[in-house]
Amino acid sequence: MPEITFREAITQGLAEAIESDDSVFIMGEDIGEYGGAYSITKGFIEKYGDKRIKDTPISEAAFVGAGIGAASAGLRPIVELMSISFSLVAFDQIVNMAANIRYMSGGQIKVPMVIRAPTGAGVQLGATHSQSFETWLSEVPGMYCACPSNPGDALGLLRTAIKSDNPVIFAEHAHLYGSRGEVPETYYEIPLGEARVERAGDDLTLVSYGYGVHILREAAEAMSERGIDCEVIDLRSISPVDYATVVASVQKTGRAVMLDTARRNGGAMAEIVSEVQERAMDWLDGPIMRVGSKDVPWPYNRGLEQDILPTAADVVAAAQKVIKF
Amino acid sequence: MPEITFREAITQGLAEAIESDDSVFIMGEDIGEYGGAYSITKGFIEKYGDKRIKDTPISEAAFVGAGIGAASAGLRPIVELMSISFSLVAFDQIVNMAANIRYMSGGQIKVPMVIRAPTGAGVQLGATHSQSFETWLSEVPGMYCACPSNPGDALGLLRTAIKSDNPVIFAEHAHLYGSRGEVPETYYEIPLGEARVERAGDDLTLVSYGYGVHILREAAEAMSERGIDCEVIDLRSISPVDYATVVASVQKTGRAVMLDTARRNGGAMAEIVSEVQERAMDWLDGPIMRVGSKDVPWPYNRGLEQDILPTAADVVAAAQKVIKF
Amino acid sequence: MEQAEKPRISATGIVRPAFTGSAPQASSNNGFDPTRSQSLSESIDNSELLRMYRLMLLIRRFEETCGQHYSLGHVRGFLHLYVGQEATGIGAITALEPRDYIVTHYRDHGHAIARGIDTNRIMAEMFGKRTGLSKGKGGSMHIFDVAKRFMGGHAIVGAQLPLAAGIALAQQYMNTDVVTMVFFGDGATNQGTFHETLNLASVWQLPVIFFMENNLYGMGSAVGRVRHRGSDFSDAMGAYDIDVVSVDGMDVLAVREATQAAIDNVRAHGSPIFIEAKTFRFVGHSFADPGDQYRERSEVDLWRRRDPLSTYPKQLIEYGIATESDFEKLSASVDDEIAAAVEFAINSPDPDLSEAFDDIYA
Amino acid sequence: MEQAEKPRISATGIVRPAFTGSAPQASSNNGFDPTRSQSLSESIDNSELLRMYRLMLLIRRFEETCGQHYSLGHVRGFLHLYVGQEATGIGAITALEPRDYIVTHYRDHGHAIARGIDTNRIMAEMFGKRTGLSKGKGGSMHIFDVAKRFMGGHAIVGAQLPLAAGIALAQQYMNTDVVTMVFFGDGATNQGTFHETLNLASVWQLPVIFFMENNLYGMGSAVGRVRHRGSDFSDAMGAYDIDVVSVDGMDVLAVREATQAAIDNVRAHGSPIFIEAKTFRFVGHSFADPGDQYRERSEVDLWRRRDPLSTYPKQLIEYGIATESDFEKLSASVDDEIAAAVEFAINSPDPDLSEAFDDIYA
Ligand SMILES: Cc1ncc(C[n+]2csc(CCOP(=O)(O)OP(=O)(O)O)c2C)c(N)n1
Ligand SMILES: Cc1ncc(C[n+]2csc(CCOP(=O)(O)OP(=O)(O)O)c2C)c(N)n1
Ligand SMILES: [Mg+2]
Ligand SMILES: [Mg+2]
Repeated sequence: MPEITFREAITQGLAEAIESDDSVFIMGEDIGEYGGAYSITKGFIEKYGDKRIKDTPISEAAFVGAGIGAASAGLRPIVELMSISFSLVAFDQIVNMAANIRYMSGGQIKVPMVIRAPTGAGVQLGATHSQSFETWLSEVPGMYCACPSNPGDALGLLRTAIKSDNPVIFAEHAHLYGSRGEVPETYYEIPLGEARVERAGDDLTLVSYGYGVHILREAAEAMSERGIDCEVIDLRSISPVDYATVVASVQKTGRAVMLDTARRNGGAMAEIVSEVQERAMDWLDGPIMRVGSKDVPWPYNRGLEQDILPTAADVVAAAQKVIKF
Repeated sequence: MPEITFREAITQGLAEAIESDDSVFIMGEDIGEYGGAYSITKGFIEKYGDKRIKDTPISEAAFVGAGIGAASAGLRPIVELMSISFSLVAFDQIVNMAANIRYMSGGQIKVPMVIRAPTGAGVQLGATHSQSFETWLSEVPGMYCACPSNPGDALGLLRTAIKSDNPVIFAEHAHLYGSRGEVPETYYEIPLGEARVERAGDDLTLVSYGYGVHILREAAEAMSERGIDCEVIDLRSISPVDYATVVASVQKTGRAVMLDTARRNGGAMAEIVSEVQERAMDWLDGPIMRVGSKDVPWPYNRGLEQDILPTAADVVAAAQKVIKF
Repeated sequence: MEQAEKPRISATGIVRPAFTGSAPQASSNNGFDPTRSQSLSESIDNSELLRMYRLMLLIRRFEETCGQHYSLGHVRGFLHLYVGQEATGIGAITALEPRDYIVTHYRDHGHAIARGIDTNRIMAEMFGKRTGLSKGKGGSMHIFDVAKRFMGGHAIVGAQLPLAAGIALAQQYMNTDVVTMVFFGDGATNQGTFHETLNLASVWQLPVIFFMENNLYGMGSAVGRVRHRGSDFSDAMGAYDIDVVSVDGMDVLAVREATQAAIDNVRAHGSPIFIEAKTFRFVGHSFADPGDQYRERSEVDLWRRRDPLSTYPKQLIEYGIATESDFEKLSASVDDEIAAAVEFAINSPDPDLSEAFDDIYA
Repeated sequence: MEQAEKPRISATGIVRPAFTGSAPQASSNNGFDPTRSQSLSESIDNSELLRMYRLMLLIRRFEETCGQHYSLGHVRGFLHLYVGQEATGIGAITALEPRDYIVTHYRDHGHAIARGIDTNRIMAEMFGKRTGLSKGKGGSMHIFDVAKRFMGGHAIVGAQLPLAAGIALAQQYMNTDVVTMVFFGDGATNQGTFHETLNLASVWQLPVIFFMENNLYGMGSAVGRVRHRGSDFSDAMGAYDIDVVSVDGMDVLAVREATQAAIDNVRAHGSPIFIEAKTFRFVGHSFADPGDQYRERSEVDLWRRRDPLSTYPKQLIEYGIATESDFEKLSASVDDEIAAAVEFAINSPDPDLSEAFDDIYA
């Protein structure tokens, strides 16, 4: 299988969709002439024209809403937000409109729209630009939320998201764009709500998504050296959540550590831990531990920001609280 | 002690502040000539004038932001949102500005602002108008979030919120406005982050806030008839959360049911349950159960909406899963 | 520059001078224009003129009936009545083709009826019944009928505007000649989405008509208290280079003709147009609002004197288009239709509790 | 009506015809106006004229130095340089009194330096050090110095506008004569907060100056691609009845005089004014952007020829206000100040890890 970067996987998924379905178009800020803030759509406007690749004004509420309208009229818009931090100015359109309009219309309207956005902290962008609002959006019924951790999953999930008749938030951790991974040459899709067991193990269940999975892999290796056999689960989507896989693993291991790269307080794992302890309490040999970013706004200073972010060592330390090694 | 309504308690707290502190003013949509959508400020503009009582355009982002600006320049604005459902159009100002500006300025700026808003579902307003976004806002560092359940607490918490030098979200469940309760005549304040034990008990801990406390009281009575002695904890604020009180209670009873009137999925209790199971696992005789509204958008039809909302029976049923009776 | 070539709607000449100012001019002729030829309208035939009247009456009776059933507890939630604004909705919407799209706000029954949507199903939705347009899940503020290209009924002020721009974008994308018309109020112009959407529609030259029903109040706020220029919107589109058409919203024919001209223009040139109709709601903002604490009784009375449901039928008689007995028949048929709708709604089943979990995902 | 009486800023006469269009006029005299009296400015004395030049040079060197240290990894995150726009910031901000407030966006170093904020502490903030204005927590996009009434430094496009309205509201409330000036770019006019804030400022008649630095691009988007009227903002305030002052942002004296007139007007009458300065950033949007893929080299060159750092000193010499040797001394002192700032930043400690938990709550 060829190795490509996470960025190339997203670019490929978008290009495929544009080429195979006339009703697909992409819009967002500076995705055209500028080539995209993260160069995902570099060269697209030259290749596909400005009908399919639409540069928008800096009006997230209007163009997200326009995406909903275009979708409700039969198109399949892919909307890029320059950062998921900027989703806040469009939150009413995303939460109250995109997710609710089908229900409010009694099923008359569908909204086949993907909202792609880089997410996550770690490059010193400060308090307003380092957020992970996919954790909130994943709690809204009427939408889905995918959070791939590698190029192969990114392509498979993006294909599914674009083909979905529902709004899908597609959160891409900015740290991953340059990371490489194998991608099958034959066409495949990955359904939303199907976790992937990144690594099988019997002693401890580790759960995360997106960039967090890389931290877990590192933690699992560190622990295996100490004879702890970790099972690492990559949720791949935080809405829907594949509880079957997570609960089965916890029933096997009796212990779990769950990781958000987002803030621990209010991260996606708050919901998942509560749910899993309820479903699997009888199998638990200790509390389900949560690891995530510390509960402060994002600081600019590198040392502070790095200290706020969760590390493999934090995961190991949390594991140590439920399993002595 | 005199009995007054929840509405009267809020009105009293606002009037006190206007009369005692020249730097306090109130702004919001139709709070003046119209008297407020829920009549909280009825007669205020006639009494205090349009400098202290400012009717605003339908521009939540602008007037919430203006509140932040006025606060940073030395005033103490109290901003009324006609519904917390409308906070979404101002979410960037609330989450990225009000909560972060102190941190981003290295502590140079303080934002003594209260954002008051009715919250909650149950009167058939449909998907966009029945939301409880205080559950999200309570997860943002740099802000506090009070959710009173009765007139006495409402007045005590509102006094504290208005005197606080930090942004405080003050969520008032619309069902409560007409409810009556005793309010001490001598001046008092209630600190944020101090839960109230509404009812002491040894067998089961019940936790909620706002209108949920009334549901818990009903559930506790039903269970006491079956010989189950419930401790009912009213958090009073969901940021900060009084974990000491909750954890101590759970360590005593070994069992807990936690209730959101908001959607269960992503409600405030997701975070609290995860935290408490981590801190008190060794004392737990069963899973911590969560009860909340079902995971669907808010329907208009009364029967459907009532079925979505949590009831005392739901709390009892959840309790039954951790304690046989 | 492209828009230099674009014919100005104001230059089409058929838009009569706008009715401006917050109170009706004494001189107002309520749409009766003696300088006109013998026929009341050159462009609209008599049967259509009569149909328009019937629809206006249908809205009025529908709204009054909703009010009664709100008091009875059959209709719940927020109920925003269209009483007084009928001439605006009928004049605007009857000018559209079936292929055109409509998007509106929570004050939507009038628009739905004007579009010819089945009153049974609208009423059933008001009652929250399974047979309602949204199966009882939407209610008064969320009337949808996609088959009629009626795309809601939206309850967050200003939120419907980007949606309309997106539908218009889809028409441009698919190269249709379909026009999208979006309704909103004077208060909605305070929202950021208003500006963002107008900017988007102008820079992309989208085939959309922004139809503002300026009823002079946003809930309890007189437009003059939330907007420095008050109810004068003549300069409001300067930033966007969008034509402004101002029309007397109490004059159904003026609205119909101005809207028709705008529709033809948008269909031909694809660029957006802003229409402002000055109108008035005779009742409160919603059923919870008596509507008297923030406006003078005298102002309401002044407007009630221009009630299109009394002025328009007078015109129809003056021009010999209808007789009193025609009106009696019409009135009876409207009453029958409303009564049937209420009966349909009452006899319809509530949705099954399990249905709360349907229609969340496609 | 109140605003009828209000003197028009455009009527004060001292605002020279705006420099319009996206490329400089060949005829542009770069602010050198032979019709003027012998002194370069009637209102500004020579030492101040020289101080303004020094500040411009200080900004230019500061920005270049930040770029170097970004490449070295000392400065991180997003770095938006002000190179090319110095005349605008200096002309605008030097006209303010110390009691006036300033609010700006992420492209803020120039504004901070123009305000006379300690370059050591700005540079230390760029380096993320504890001695920085925000103790290293804010970074380049969040420069605050409340003692100087410099209220940030805001990174969400348009988000600073409501904040400024609120500060102005506080002045009105406290009955001061303090003016609040808020800076933003052409792209920010696409945001809903722009409209909402202008509406609020106009209906409440707030003492605020909306200062748009129209550098013709929002990141990679030419203003003409995101706005139908392109860079013509003359009609943009029609909805708000706010005066528009358009000025050549490459001409520091034109900016200073236009701003001074606007400030006097706002101080006297309390109502808002909108100033548009046409300017250009010679470099990319941020350090990550080479700034060449979305604009022609020739366009950049055309603007570089009007670099205020070469045109303004020429004027100073022509009018005998400064000599080459004055400039050499100035240049040396600026280099010393920057070098000292860098040394201060480098020698300053990082914040202690525990400090991440401070300054969250008051
Ligand atoms: C964002 C938001 N803010 C406030 C409200 C509450 N609200 C509903 S309608 C309304 C007044 C709107 O007035 P206008 O736009 O003039 O329309 P009208 O009701 O007069 O037809 C308000 C404030 C809302 N639904 N959404
Ligand atoms: C709401 C929001 N959307 C997008 C961005 C990303 N962004 C930062 S600056 C910028 C361009 C702003 O251009 P302009 O207002 O003209 O200011 P300039 O950078 O030219 O000084 C964009 C799109 C943002 N910070 N916030
Ligand atoms: Mg109105
Ligand atoms: Mg710009």
